[in-house]
Amino acid sequence: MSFEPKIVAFFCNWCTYTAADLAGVSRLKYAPNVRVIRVMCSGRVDPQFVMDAFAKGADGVLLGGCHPGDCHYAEGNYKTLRRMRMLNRMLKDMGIEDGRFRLEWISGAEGEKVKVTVNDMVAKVRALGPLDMPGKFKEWDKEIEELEAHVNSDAPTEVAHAR
Amino acid sequence: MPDKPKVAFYWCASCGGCEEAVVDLAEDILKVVEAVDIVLWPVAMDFKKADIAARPDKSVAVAFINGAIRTSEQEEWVHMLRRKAQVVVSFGACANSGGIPALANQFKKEDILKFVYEDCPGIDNPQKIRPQTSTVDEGRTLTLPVLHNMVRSLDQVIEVDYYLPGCPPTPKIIMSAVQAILAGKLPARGTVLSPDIALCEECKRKDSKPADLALAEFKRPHQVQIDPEKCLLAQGLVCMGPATRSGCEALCPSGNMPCTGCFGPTSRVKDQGAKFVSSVFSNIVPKEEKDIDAVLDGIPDPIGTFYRYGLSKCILRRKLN
Amino acid sequence: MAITQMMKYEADRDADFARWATSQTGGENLRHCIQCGVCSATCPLSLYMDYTPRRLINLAREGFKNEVLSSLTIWLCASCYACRVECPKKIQVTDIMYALKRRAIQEGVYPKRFPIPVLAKEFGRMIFMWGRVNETLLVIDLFLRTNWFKFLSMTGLGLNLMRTGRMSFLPDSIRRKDELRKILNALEADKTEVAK
Amino acid sequence: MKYLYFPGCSLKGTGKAYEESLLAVFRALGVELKEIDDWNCCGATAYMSVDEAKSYALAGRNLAIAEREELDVIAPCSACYLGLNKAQKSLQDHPEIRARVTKALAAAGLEYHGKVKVRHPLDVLINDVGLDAIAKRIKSPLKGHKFAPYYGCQIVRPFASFDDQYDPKTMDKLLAAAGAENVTFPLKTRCCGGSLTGTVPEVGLRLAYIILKEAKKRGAEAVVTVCPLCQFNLDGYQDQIARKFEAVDMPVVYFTQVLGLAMGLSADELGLKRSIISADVVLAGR
Amino acid sequence: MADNNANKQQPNGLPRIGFYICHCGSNIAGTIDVADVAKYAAGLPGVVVSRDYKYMCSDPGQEMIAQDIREHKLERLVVAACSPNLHEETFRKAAAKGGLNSFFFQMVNIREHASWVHEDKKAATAKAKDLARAAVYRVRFHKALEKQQVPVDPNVLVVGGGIAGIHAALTLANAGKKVTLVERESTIGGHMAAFDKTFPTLDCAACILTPKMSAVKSHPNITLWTYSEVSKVEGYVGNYKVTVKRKPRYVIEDLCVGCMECIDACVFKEPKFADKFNQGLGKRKPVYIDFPQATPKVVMIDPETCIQFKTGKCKKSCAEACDRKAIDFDQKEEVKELQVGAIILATGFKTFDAKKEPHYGYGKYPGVFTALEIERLVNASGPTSGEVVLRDGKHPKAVGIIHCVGSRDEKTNKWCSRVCCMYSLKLAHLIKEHSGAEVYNFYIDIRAAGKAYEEFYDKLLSEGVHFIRGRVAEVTDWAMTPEEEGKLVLRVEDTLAGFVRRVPVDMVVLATGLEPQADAQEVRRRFNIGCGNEGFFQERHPKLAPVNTFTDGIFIAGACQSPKDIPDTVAQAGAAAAEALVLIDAGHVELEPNTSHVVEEECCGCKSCVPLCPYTAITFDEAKKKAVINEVICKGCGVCAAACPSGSIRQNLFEDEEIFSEIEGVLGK
Repeated sequence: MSFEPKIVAFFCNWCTYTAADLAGVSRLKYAPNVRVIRVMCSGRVDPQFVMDAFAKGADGVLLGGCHPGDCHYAEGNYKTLRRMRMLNRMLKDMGIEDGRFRLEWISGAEGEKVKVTVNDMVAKVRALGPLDMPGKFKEWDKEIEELEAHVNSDAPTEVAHAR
Repeated sequence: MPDKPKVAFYWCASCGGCEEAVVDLAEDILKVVEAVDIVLWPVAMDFKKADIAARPDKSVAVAFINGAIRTSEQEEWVHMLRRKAQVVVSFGACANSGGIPALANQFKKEDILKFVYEDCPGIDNPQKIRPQTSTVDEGRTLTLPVLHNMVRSLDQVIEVDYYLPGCPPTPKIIMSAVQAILAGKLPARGTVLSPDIALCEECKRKDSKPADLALAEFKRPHQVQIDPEKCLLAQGLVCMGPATRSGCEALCPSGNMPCTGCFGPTSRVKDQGAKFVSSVFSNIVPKEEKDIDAVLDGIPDPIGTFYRYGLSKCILRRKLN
Repeated sequence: MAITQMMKYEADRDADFARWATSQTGGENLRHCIQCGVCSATCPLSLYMDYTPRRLINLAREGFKNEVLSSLTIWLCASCYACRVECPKKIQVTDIMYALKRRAIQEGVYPKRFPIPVLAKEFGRMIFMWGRVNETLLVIDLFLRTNWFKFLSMTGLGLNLMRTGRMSFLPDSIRRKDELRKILNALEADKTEVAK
Repeated sequence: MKYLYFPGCSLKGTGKAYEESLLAVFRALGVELKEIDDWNCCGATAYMSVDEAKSYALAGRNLAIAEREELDVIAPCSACYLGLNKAQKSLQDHPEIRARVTKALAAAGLEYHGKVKVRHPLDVLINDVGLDAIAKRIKSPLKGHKFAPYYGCQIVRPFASFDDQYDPKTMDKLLAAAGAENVTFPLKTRCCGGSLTGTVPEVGLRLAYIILKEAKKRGAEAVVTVCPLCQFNLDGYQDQIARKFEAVDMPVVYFTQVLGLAMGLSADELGLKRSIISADVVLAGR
Repeated sequence: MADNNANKQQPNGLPRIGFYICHCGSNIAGTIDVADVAKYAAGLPGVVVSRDYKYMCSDPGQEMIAQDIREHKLERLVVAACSPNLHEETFRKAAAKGGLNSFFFQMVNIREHASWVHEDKKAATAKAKDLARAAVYRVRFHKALEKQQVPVDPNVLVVGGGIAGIHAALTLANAGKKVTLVERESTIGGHMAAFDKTFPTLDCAACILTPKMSAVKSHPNITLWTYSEVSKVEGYVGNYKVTVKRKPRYVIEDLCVGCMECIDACVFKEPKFADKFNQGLGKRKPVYIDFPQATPKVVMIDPETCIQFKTGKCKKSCAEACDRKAIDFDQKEEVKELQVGAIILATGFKTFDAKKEPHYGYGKYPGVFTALEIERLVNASGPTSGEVVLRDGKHPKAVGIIHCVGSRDEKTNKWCSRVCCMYSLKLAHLIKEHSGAEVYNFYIDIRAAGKAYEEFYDKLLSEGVHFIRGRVAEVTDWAMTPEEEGKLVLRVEDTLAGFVRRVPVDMVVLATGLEPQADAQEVRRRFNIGCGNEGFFQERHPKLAPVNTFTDGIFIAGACQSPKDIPDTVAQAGAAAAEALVLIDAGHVELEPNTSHVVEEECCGCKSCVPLCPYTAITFDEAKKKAVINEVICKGCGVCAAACPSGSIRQNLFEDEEIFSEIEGVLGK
């Protein structure tokens, strides 16, 4: 079976969430890989949420807000843009490929754009393959689970591990 | 007279600064020595591993462990100490969150070894010899610990009861922690033993911080004549104070240098770097992507800047390769 | 006057053809047509066409394959792109015409001895041979294959061209002919692969 | 100023006068044109009826060769201009075709990245050389001459990258700079009949006739074109038009020829003798 | 009560959760295996009741929830159904009915976000489970909250004085509300005031409009500010503070009685300047009044053309002629402030600029007119007193009306402008009636859906007007035949005949479509509402909330929302007025408690949050050295909560742990 990416989306209530509702009302069909978490404004999205989503197993994170100048709360989306530009650099530095985190401006009238964006992102993330941070965490920690065996074989009398 | 409580000090991947900090207690150290029996302190006293191993479980009242965990030897030691000690205190930034050593989590182990033993300027190693975990020399087998693939905080290896933050922890918070332990007045397990409020609270420059920073540029300390009175962020310097736990009495800002975040975040924050970014960058001046990028370019090494002491505790833990 | 039946049955339609047409480059918007006829109105050649471009679009999307592929319309398109620019639904009519021409040549259903498809094929052959086209040779070749009589009517023009030094009987050739052939052959091989 | 030059088959054949006048004018303006090495036919409109991908590959080979130098390409023939530009755009818009074409080009050791800009001489003259620079070179203005500026279809359709789609003006400006008068010509961008004039004259001739007749009605002494096929159709078929409709007797010249004359170049070096309908009227007064 | 429930916990320490999934008929159940999701949810930690039901939002559905809350001592409620934008309130009420605090509830959107947008049933069901799990994890952390009540200011602002604004203002005023009507132009009346007759009844526009215009002027509950624009809007539903700029007309409105003596006295003996009201077909003087029934009936001076303004050296004969000394060359712009509870936007439309379709020759051939120009030409009070003449004074013998100019065209405007078919029929009738010319309609489709509209089309057909179905490619002056010489020739495919025709005419009328106002984007930003892709104001719901916007207390009416004719506009204006009345007569509004607050003892006083608030709800308490959020002003965006570097700001309903648990939930197994 081909890999189905898991994408966590944070959509602002007034534009992108509404656009996703509109996509639904218009019965547009798009890939079922995205799970939307509603926030009032994209500005509520803390970079910690994005990182946490990756750490908990998301293959991609999509953040949707109102177009610049259109924020329901005047300028929340600019705050989002600024901090997410920095987050983007940090994610890159941490080895998370471009395209796994995406910020899109989708207005309440752009149901079609929800569809296009989701499909495009799913395709691109699928091409990147699984991120699987939880799996990586487990993989990384194998080296400390193996210690006991290692130490015991070297000096079996000396080591008695708590774990 | 009952036995004095037994105390162990141990160091893992650290610079020795935390040991210095204990010595920095100055005359107070005498009070400590008077009150306790030190059963392990590799930097200062001659105890062997076997001495500790021989002790019954939970026979040590407190183990203070500093340094991050990078090798199997450190790992083995801390497991043993966890078993022998009733209370384990993670001592200092390295033990708490990886500290400076954890910056190595941006690189693969192989790349680090290759650089250190082959590519580093000044290295003369034509045979490209690398340390081995086991070497036979004249019939004897010599062993070295395994270098792990990543640097871990202490609590990523064993359970930790308390944390003393700082690089290093200041004498004041060490002393109050020791007193609390001796008096048996311990807070809930897992607590960081310094005030759960950010550094600005105790910073002398606090009042000079304008409400609206409106930063259009970031500068590094060597690029500016730092005003000794004014809020450092307001001067365009990356001061991590707002995202960093207090307790150090704003040592660095008082010394005219920005806070680099060694006390770690408050209990409400999972990821100090991410949260700092969320705060400071939300309100920079530009609105257009390219202008924003120009401001961000003022911070050439974001990971090294925002996770200087805490990359092990970054939600993502390390760079993926 | 011959009386013909004009009615069509559902069985006369070829749904695959309609699907094919919309899948071609430029055919994406074919189904958006609102039959406003601006393509026909702006077309400088629609006055000679058996079906106006508008009608052809409708026939294509409904799947009337025979009518479409055997129509004169597709061969009378001079590729001036006026329809494409005017279309309110951004239908790329010219590109659809190209796709239909290709299909007609493929299926061999174009009007026999009609010079344009012959020209297209000769053009292709000449490029494969020489990499460039010599207009004189192309035209001579064309009329030899289609209409001797018409060729004769062109002699005046030929003489004029010779007089003004605009005519050449030597094929103009590129130097690296294999380079070009490699490219064209690679696509030919690729095409059969795609077909498989 | 230096450009790569893609002549195309016509400029080496029936459109020789276009090449002669274009090269002469650019030389006089100090603009260097370097012919693309071993260029092949652009595919024109005919090849698209044979095979889509191959048609793009023909353009692709030229573009790949051109890409080796960091210069814009000048394509004076409208069919070449559109053919190369359309290939660029289609290869950009349709990744699957692009993949096939780049693979085929790779088979011949060529690389295509879509970096080249393909431009029309009108665009270069107006936007790079500039009307001011051209005006300075005008030595004998064509005072009293009236022309019908005729652009034909493929340089403004379907893409209109450097001029207005409905009412292009770049050639009007050049002719005005040359001192001539432009008649209001509503058929500026109407089709000349393309290859149909030759292949199906019963259809194509009418298209050419309408353009010539309207130019005459509007008082033009010549139609000025930018395309070798337009020139060929309008100039070469006038005897047949006379037989089928009426004699129009309208010279059809290239804009580069008119411009060259005003710049003081000779009729010979501009290929003006190559017109089938004598263009002597354009030379009147010099 | 809610608080009692909050402490009752299960043995595992988790609150008792009830989970409900709605079939929504087959809307959800057709794609999502709801029984499977319910079964799955039953196994999630904390869930003690899990049910699926045909229509959760129905009375029995809600009753079932209330019943379960009581019987099963539920402490949290999760409903998986449609979008929270539709039924969140419904289920909050159901929770309250069962005795649970309404905010111990979380809604899961599995209709708009799953069943309607996915075809793969397995994948849609899996998604529904993930979303359900996220809500179950999240709802544990929910806190009991109360809505704040805020009083509503009973005054209303209506922006735009066309027929929509006029009708809305009068309706509200008649209901006893104080209304301020702000109009940008110097008179109310809008486009309708320029029309001659109205379709399909052919009653005269002025005859039906002007009584309403004077009613506005004389109504004791209406304050009319023309030549004025709203420049700033602050506040929130029920409590808007609006700033209005009143531009100088250089005539004191209270003194002028509209006798027009000044116009007669103007140093310009003849009208000389293009008259905007007559689409430039007539002329006016620098001191002028748009039309005789302009309301208010007050003249104005155009400083661009007035000698006094240009040179300062006019003898000011206008001022001399005014007995009441109403002319004031020194008048300055005034800035006024208003407090209102509700706002109705009725800012109308503009017509498509015909020059954007250059092949139709508008501006190039004098014989080409726009439909609005023809409205003035056929109008008895227009510049030609109703005579249909060309710009050179000649009478046209043949007239072509081109439909869909700037409509149904992806190169210009994609939408159907809805009114052009009908007004073209009307103009065809009037032109034929006034001039006897042959009239050709070139149309793509005739859209005559409306009461008595089709009958009007029948009437036109019977009058012998030509109908040629085809979009005209070009209006040109090159002739192919002797009859075409000197004419404008329209090239079109007669699609019903199947061939191309060339039709020579003397006059071409372009039926230009309707577009959003040029400044619609600025206006919507000012009022914090949305625009659809095409630029018209976005209604809250296309069917069920057509006059509401996404900003409570701001309503829309008329063509600013989408092209519409007069009957629809008036109906919508009435609806907008009714919605405003609902808001005002309720007397108060409840505000969503999703506000943020600073936890004082956690705040270090770094002020990072202070500048982030667009509503200045965050201030710095200089005494305590802590940030403070005024929750009445806070609108709940959560920007400050995301940005507080020490995590000391919480946003109700969107607390960190709620969101972290939701992330864990959507990704968990």
